[in-house]
Amino acid sequence: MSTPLLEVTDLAISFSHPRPAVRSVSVTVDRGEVVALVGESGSGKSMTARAIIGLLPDGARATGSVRLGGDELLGLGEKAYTAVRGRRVAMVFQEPQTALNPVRTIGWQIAEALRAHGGVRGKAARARAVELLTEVEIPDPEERLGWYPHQLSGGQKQRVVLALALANEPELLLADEPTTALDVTVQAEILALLRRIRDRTGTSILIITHNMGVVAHLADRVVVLRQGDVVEAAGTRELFAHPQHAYTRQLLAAVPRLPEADDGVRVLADAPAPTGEVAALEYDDVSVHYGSRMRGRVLPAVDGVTLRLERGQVLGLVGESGSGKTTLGRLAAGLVPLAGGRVRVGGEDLAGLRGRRRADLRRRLAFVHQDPEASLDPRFSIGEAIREPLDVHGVGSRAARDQRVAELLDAVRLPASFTKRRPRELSGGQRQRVALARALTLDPQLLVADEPTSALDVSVQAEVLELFADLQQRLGFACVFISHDLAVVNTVADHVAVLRAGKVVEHGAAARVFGDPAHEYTRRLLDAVPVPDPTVRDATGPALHEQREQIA
Amino acid sequence: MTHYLLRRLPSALVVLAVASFGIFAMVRMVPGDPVSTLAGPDATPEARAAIRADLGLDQPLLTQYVHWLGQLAHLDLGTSYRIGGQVKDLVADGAVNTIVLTLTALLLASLAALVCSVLAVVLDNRWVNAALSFGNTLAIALPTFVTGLVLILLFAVVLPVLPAGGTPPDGFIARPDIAAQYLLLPAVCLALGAGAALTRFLTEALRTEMRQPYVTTARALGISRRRIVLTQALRNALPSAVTVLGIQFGTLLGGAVLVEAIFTWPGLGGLIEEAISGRDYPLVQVLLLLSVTVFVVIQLLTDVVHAWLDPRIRIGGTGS
Amino acid sequence: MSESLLDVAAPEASDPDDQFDTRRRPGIWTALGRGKGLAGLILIGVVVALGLLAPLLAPHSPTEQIPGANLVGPSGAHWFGTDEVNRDILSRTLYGIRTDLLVVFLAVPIGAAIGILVGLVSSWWSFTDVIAQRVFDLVLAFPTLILAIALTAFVGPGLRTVFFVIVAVELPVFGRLTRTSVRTVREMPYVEAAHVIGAGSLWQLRRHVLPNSLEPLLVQLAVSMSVAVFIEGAMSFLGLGVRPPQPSLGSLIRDGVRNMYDAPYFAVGPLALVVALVLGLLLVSQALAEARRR
Amino acid sequence: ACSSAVKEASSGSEDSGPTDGGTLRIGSTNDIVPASIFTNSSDAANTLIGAVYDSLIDYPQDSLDPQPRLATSWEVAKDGLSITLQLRDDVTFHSGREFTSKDVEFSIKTWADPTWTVQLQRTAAAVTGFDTSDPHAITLSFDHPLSNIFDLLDMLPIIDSESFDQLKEGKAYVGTGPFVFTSWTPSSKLEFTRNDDYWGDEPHLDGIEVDIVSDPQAQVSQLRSGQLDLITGASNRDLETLGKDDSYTVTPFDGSVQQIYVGADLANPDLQDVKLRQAIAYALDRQRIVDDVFRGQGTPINLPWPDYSPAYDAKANETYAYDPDKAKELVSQLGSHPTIPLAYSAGNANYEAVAQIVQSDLEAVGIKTELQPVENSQFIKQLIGGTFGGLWILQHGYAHYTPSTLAVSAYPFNADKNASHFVDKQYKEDADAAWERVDGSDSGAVEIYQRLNKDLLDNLFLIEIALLHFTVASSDQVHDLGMSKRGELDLDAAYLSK
Ligand SMILES: Nc1ncnc2c1ncn2[C@@H]1O[C@H](COP(=O)(O)OP(=O)(O)OP(=O)(O)O)[C@@H](O)[C@H]1O
Ligand SMILES: Nc1ncnc2c1ncn2[C@@H]1O[C@H](COP(=O)(O)OP(=O)(O)OP(=O)(O)O)[C@@H](O)[C@H]1O
Ligand SMILES: [Mg+2]
Ligand SMILES: [Mg+2]
Repeated sequence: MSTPLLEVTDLAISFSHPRPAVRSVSVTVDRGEVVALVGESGSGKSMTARAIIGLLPDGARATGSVRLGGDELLGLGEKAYTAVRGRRVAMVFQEPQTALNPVRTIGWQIAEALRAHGGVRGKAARARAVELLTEVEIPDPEERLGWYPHQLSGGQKQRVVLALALANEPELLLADEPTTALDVTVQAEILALLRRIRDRTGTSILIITHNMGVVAHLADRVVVLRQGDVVEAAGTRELFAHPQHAYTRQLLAAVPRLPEADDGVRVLADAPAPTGEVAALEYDDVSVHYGSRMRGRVLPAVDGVTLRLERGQVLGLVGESGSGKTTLGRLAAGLVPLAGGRVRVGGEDLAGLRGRRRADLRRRLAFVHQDPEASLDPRFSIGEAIREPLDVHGVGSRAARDQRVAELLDAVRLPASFTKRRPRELSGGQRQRVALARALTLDPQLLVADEPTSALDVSVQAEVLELFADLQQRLGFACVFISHDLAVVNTVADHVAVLRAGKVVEHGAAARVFGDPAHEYTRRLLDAVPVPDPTVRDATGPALHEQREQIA
Repeated sequence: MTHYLLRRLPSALVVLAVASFGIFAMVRMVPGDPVSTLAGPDATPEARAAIRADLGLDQPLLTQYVHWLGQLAHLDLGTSYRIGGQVKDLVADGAVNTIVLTLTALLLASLAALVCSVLAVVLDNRWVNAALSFGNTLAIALPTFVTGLVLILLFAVVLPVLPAGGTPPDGFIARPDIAAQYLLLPAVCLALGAGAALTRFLTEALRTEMRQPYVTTARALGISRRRIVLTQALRNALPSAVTVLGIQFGTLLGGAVLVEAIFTWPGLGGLIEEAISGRDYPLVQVLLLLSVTVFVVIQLLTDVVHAWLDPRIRIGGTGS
Repeated sequence: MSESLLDVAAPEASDPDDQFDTRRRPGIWTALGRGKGLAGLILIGVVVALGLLAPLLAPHSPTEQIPGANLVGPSGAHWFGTDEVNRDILSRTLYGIRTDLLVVFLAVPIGAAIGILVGLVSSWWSFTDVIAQRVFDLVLAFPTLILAIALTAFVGPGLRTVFFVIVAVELPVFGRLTRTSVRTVREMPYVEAAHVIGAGSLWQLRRHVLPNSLEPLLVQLAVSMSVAVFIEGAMSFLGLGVRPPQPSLGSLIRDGVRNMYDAPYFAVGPLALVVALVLGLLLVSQALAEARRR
Repeated sequence: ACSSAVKEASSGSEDSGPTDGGTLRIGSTNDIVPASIFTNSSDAANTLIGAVYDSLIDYPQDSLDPQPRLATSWEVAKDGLSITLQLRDDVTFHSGREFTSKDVEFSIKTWADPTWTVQLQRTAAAVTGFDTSDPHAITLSFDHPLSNIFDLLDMLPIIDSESFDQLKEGKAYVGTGPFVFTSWTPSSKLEFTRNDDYWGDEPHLDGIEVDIVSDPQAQVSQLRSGQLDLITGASNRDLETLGKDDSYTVTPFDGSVQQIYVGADLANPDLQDVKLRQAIAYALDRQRIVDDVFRGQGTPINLPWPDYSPAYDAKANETYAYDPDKAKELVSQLGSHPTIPLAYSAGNANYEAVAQIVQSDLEAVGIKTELQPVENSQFIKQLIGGTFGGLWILQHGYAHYTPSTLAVSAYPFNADKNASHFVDKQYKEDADAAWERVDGSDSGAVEIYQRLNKDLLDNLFLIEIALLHFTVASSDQVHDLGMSKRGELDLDAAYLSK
């Protein structure tokens, strides 16, 4: 091959603050090649992509060179760039939910994209739109043209975004985390689609992700970024097999994995034998309905679930979006009204208690929200936030409470100096630790953690998970651990329940469920998880393809 | 949609029902009464008693209320005590003037807001923004009674090119060119504050829209900023702008009281002042009830238009 | 308490993570220290200072009728001229500021305080909510000036009436706003977090909901204060405002307007002050609102 | 074709003698109130009555010497208990019906009906007999002599009985006058066209349009911008300014006057002491009020009468000349007294200014007052109920008619019941004596008026300030304006120059 399609050389991007967003990045993408840009959050992946398409945020200054098919793009005027965008380079963004205009129909948006480059209009545009929707495998394309984005599912929206990007047959497709917001099964379909598009049209793809599984699946070459610098660039297989840079190795090590079929199943009874002791948490045929009966629509968010969690054990709840995980978790904390059944915490029925006894029960129970930033009052200092449970229950003297705060910060490995900081002045991982410390303040016997690491980077996630496992073992609290990431649950949970549409489809020891799934749905979920190993890809690729067909 | 409307209707009706009684009772609690204003200082007690009986004011309050409701049900708004004539005619005459004035002002304000905010967002130029923002703040900060008088001084007295006030002698339809000239000053005066507020809102809404991911998507497709503003951002900002427009319409109706006084525009503002100061119960009641009704209807209307403009509410649900 | 916590692995110094924003968020107070906010504060400050220092600055008593000085134009002796009953307009203007300050800094906060209280109560107990909402609807259904005219029929013109009207107008505004912002904040996970650790309603309200609902209320306060200047002006203009001989900026403007042709200088001073005060309050509200949005 | 509303509203001017045609546009402050159309209470109503109706006789501006109008001649019986009037026989109503003596009877009876609350109701009611056997002559008889019978005949409009129901609703005003009422748009305007069958000289104007412009300032603006030709409500300061401008004419009318006064409610114990009232009378700088507030368009007075009135007494009119020292002395004799409320009708610039000057004048002599602007409707109620409880400021009229009319008709002077709670046997006797006489201006009458003057000056329940002239401003195209004693614009001879 002669010159590469895209040639980014010594790209540097800076804002007004001293640390540049991108220090020096060089990337090349050949025609028909899929290159992955990986690295932790804030390492400059998105900025690099935005620099290529000329959509840097206000106040950003870029230097270096971005050449597309030999033409320099950096420094191009807005008008000239408008002609390049969509036509030669197109981009797909992370959030399909918001990437489409909510008040215009799909058809209108595609037509608008075509119109932008003086292309086809009217009937021809409509025909082209149908063609595009067919290409991204949307059923009934004709009819869908008149639909609004909110009438589509997340995966369908992402397909439409992809169709928009492909409308003017660009040479290069930039995809910034195109699947992070999607369920694993949907993610698998989109990845397969991307690959097929590349195969069919020869479009080059620069994909940005922090998911090593996605990389292993899709990319021909990988470029690893760290704090604005390229630390390593290599062919995918090579990189996974022989990571050169320490950071790459760290990154790969931090990726949580599912047990391989040949890992050897850990010996743990499926259903924990009733020990005779009082269970930490018991769901007894519980159901939850949202929406009022008056207005006709009743949604069974949880439907006849029976589960039991022994003291000191961790129960993982997995399942796709909307399957009822959060609802079950909130149920344990008494935050959702029950439609049927019973929830017992430490043998006592939360709903049946009042006053003093209810407060006592509450003290034994803790809840960690999914988004640590939102669950910390922005006005409270870290110290105040951790101390609040003690203040509420009037535990100990002021000095004793401060002492306890110091202990807890210590326990989650944060320096004592953080007591005075506000949540905004902490990183995501640090905030997650504070949330954990706060949950542990009253020495709970049951902890409900709702997606406690979903907002975190893989490497930070690994640290927090390690800390969590450590504390759980030392303090011996029982825990309901909710996550859509099967691999994450695998690292912390003793038992797992797989939810689907409010029902438990399978439950048992984690190693057994993940290693040897009994239910067909569990198997499908597991299969959809991209394995962070490029060697597996060649084997599973076609399988994924077939699987998509089954689901669609 | 109908479902949506039906959900809002009962509370609107409750407001109206409560308002009708509240207004009826309040009007009668005001010190001073129509009889003394009507009879004047020199009337004998017998004359006053005769007038009182004539007006039916010697009846118990509840009887009067029920009687009034009965009248309303037959769309009979009663007879004005002071001005004489049917309340219906009086209100209709005033309402036409007020509505023409208010709607013109609303139109001017909306147009100005549309042009200014689109210019600000499309040009995105520091100086344009500064100038617009300055003019905007000033327009909000200048009291209506001041701008009104300045306008009269400038355009009717110093440079006598426009009428200083009053309604067009031949009505609004016969001579639209003349009517427009009579309307211009009061409408501009009334529109100024609302226009500035609308501009501010719309500019901010457009800027917010322009930060939305779908705009980035569109830009990445090579659609120009100007086109995005005009065909996409504006369309997205519309539903909430309609709500604000509804609120502004209410404000305009209130402001009309003052503007009508300044420009001697014989609308509802003057009528209500006259009715209250004359304790003209039938007229006051109807005017106040009208005020509430207009408010309630505007709220309903903006809700409905909002819903209609937003396909997420209009169509609702997930299709897949 | 668990001692076991103490022997958890020694705290390793946390990674010096410099990715997050260590700068304190520029609080909404800092917004007042620069740009628009500062300009607004200066404008308000000047007007307030003029009002407070009126006894020192004013050459005459605001009600003194100076013999022979009938409608004298601006001069060394009377910077703003004199009015139709021989009073020094400058002195009246300076004292007039005080009336407006009273309206701005007393009537509005009183209305706001009652409104916030009602809003809080109604957002917490749903049965009061229904009543409060309907009452708010009703008050809001009347344009301010119509409300003013109606209220004046009850209590007669005067500063008291201006007070009543402002309180009546601001009460539902703040009630509504409090209700919505409380309802928004109440849905925030950190309030739920407090609920989960066993904090009662009052605790949640006092410690989390109220402090976090305050910012929009503050912005509204500045807006309402500027509106109050308008209401005073418009009511005085319609003859419903303060009672003579007490001066207020609004009544001075009205007097000036009455003399529009023969003494055009009359209204200039009071007008400039009204515009300065309203502008100042508006700028402050804009600065606060922008800071909040950031 | 687009044309300018301003250009259409005004046309160039050059006076070349009376010309026919054109519509005179008049700015009026208050709209008519059909229920009180006869009470002289609004400038629009006055214009309507003046344009549409004729009276039986006319007083000239500056005397009480009756002149023929619909009545050509008259004779008062020696005993003063009846009057016979000869009526014109060439007069028709706008409806085409002939005017007869029955219409006179109907009109007087209408005025005697208390629901119309006209000021001269007592006088009209005192007419007890009607001889209408001759359609073109009428004899009215009374129970007691009526010294002010000509006042009634001057003020009373001859109304059409057939359209009376429509009159009540404000739908039709049918008279015999120079202009025909065509329409009324409440709170907006009244329109009239020329009466082509007028019995007198046909008016020059094609018509009249009365625009209701409640804000005096707006009236001036509209006069200046050429939308109005004549305004009746301009403030005195604006009149002064307009008078200096060649393009406008300011016309003061001598005949129709009003008196501004300070009333004292004797129910207030502090005000019961006549010394305090005297102190107030001495403390008022009336000339300043006339100069500063009314811009010289008035005369300071102690007694209500204009100089041609038979009750006029130049010396008595100076009794309480401005003398703050005397006032102070009187106040010091009184000892301490609390602050006295001083009410006036809110929203009226003149009252407001006068009230402030009065307050300042009183304060200068040690009398503290508190201003109370009272909404007009309540003001009237307080006036009727006599519930001011202090001082008040208001205007009254009727002093330019036969003096007895004031005492029996003007509410503040009513000897039976008045807002001052002033009840005095002597005053009542004198008032009745003045009324129940044959002649209102002979020497015997003058003697009674002197007694009345003494009653007024000694008791001071009303402290007169100034006598004010009715003044209008018009563009220089308007010529030959007139004004009746009743305060009605007389447009019979008026014309607009092109
Ligand atoms: N608008 C902005 N103003 C200032 N700094 C910015 C802005 N946008 C991004 N940055 C900075 O640029 C750096 C690179 O950001 P970028 O979005 O490229 O990271 P990323 O690798 O895409 O991370 P993520 O995985 O979280 O999306 C970050 O440190 C960030 O703080
Ligand atoms: N407050 C609510 N009102 C109405 N429906 C709700 C509400 N909360 C959740 N639901 C519905 O209940 C179902 C289960 O929701 P839940 O939040 O428990 O799912 P989840 O498994 O946690 O999903 P995710 O992975 O997206 O967090 C979904 O269909 C959701 O739409
Ligand atoms: Mg990114
Ligand atoms: Mg969830």
